[in-house]
Amino acid sequence: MQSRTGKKIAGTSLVIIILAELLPVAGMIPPWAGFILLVLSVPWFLLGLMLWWRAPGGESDLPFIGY
Amino acid sequence: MFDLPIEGPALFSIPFGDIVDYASPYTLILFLFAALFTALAILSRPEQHADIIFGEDGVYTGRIPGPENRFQRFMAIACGLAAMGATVSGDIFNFCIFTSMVGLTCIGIVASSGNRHVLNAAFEYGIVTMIAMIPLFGGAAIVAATTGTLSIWELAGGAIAVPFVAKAFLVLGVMGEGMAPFYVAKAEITRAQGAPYILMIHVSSLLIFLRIIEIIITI
Amino acid sequence: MIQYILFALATGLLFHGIHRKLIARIQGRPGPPVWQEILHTLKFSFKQTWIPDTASEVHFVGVVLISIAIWILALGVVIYEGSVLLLFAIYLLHKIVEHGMGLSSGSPYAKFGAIRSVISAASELPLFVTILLIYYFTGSLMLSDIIQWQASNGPLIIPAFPAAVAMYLIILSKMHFGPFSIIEGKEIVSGNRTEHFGVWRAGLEAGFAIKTYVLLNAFVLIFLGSFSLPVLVLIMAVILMTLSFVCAYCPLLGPYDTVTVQSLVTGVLLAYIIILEVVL
Amino acid sequence: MIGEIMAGDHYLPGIAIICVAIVILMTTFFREYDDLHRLILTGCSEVVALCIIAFLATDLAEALILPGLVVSLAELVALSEIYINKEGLGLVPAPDRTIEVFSSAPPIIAAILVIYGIVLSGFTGGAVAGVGLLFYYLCLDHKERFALLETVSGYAWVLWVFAFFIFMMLPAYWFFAVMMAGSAIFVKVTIKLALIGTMKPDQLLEETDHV
Repeated sequence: MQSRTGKKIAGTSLVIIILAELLPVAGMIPPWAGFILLVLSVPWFLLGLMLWWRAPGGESDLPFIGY
Repeated sequence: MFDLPIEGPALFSIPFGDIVDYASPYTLILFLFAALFTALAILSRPEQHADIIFGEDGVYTGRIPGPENRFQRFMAIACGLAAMGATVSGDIFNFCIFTSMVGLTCIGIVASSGNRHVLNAAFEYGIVTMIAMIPLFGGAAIVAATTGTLSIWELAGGAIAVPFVAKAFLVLGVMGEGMAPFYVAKAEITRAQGAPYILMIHVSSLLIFLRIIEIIITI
Repeated sequence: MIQYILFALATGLLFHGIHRKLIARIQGRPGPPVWQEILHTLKFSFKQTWIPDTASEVHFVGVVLISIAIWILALGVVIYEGSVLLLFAIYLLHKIVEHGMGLSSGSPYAKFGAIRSVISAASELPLFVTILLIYYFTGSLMLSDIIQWQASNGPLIIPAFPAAVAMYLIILSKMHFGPFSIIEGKEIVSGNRTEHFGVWRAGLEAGFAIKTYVLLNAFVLIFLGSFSLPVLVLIMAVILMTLSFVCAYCPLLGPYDTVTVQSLVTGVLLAYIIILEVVL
Repeated sequence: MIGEIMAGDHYLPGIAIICVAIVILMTTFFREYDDLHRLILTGCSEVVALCIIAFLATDLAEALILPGLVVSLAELVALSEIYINKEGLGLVPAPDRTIEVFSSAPPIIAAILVIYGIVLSGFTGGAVAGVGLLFYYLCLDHKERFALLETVSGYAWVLWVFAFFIFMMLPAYWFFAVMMAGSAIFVKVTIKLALIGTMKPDQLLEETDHV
């Protein structure tokens, strides 16, 4: 997975999070709908952010089989 | 008729005669979960099972052959559909039918597995499921016999008294379909390959259990 | 609203740190600093990350997202004082996350963890009886109604003490290093988390932190009533400390012993409900 | 405990008898260890479950038994399939249909049954006509076109469901819907019953080869 993908995911979901914060304040959607938006976007934001700043490199490998 | 302080108000309802299919926030979330995991079963490829052969140095990974994979996926999707039906059905008997369909498709998901332990466990689980149909359908039948209706909407709020026996039978039936303490065989059948499909077994039985709790508190 | 989520995340991680520190002190070790789990999560998110060759990719990543999402949803239920039934449904769905986490990677150890997670499904039984008992006393399952009931009738923990014990047991069975955490026993490496490393692990830690916060918060709301935020966090920390004591002193039970203990508790609670129904 | 009984007067005695049956069934399950026998016993447990529903003794009971029966039969078949797989059974018993009456009986009996079934129509008629076809197929070593029969049966089923939608959405056209449902269920039951007699051992062998 590319670091750039993480950046895109984090950016998009950040926009949704800001919308979810602002729209209920502006009275355009009810507060619970804003929260549902958060439920949907925050996990993507967290993972996207981490994938963006994680250390590069590393190839996929077999799982851990034993010592 | 459905504003009980249990799971929130009904969001919408579709009447079919006295049977009303409804969605509360609770059942809606259960439904969405069933849909989500069905989508996962459709989208994801099965994992390769890594194994060590005792006494050797190598690690072996196995893929599920194509036809078996397709069959498992089909059964997992069917299981997801049955679970979706069980979560939004407004009729106790329909719920029971969907529940037993869940039991059936759960056996189907692992039926093509060549593993002997898995097949043995699936057989045991199937027998428990079949016996559990007695309390399950029995509970629904007693509800119909004593109240004259099977509609959860009509029975909601304790307006019509549903006998305790019927509720106990329903819970017992659902527990037999794959909930503690009858699930010991089920733990064993999760050893079969094909993670997204095997997961459906667990998802569906949890969802029907959550739904039966809602039903017996509501009626 | 994002501030609630971030607060729950940070507090939950801090709670995990306190939990580890307390267990270490009770067992006579110095233990890590209390903010260790926060550092841990940050550290994991900077690490090299990939998906194992054998894993089922969508599923492998999906469970991480789902685990964070369901606990944020649960936090929403607590904030908006929604239905307890919904809260407990999310608790059960967490079991599916544990299960999927173990199965998706293809590693035998993770798979053992997943199978144990199916076995420990007995923790659902005390939950069921807890709901029944709460409903018996308050006549409602909405958190707002339960809080109101307590405002007029005193804390629910007094009449429904067995239910409180059962819910305590439920929280205990989800704590790390507890007697019921058979899914992460060290004899199967890290159980179902064996293959989720780096970013995935950080995501899971975040989800679990919110989980701990929500469960403790729900316990206080259901059985003690509503408090201002600092008092609430203080009470939650006290409950957490009692949990740490139990975790420090109790050894890890065998898989089938956990089932036995949890089933027994359910049986006792059922008997209590029947006595309530018949005698009172 | 059971308050107002909507079903007949004999409901409680019936339930009591069922309880005795359940106790006997459970005892057998505790005593029986042979897998094949337990499989057969589960079939009995289905009958018990359906009996409880049948005690409703209303139209509703009939409507409930049918899906219950379908699901339980499907489950029984699935379990048998698992049993065959886990015991590694591949052999199909040799055909033995040398019953004298099959070769000597006049085929006109089949025609009479089918015609009588058409006169009866509906579910019962379908059953009668199905027996007629079954008899015909058993008597003659016939080459059937399975795919065609199954297709017709499937479309008949769809028509039947469609007729029910007419009942719900457009009640004014009830007569049309009744005729449609009646003929569709007739065709469907006829074909279903006829198919029972046509599963030839050689075809069974072919199928098991794929497994």
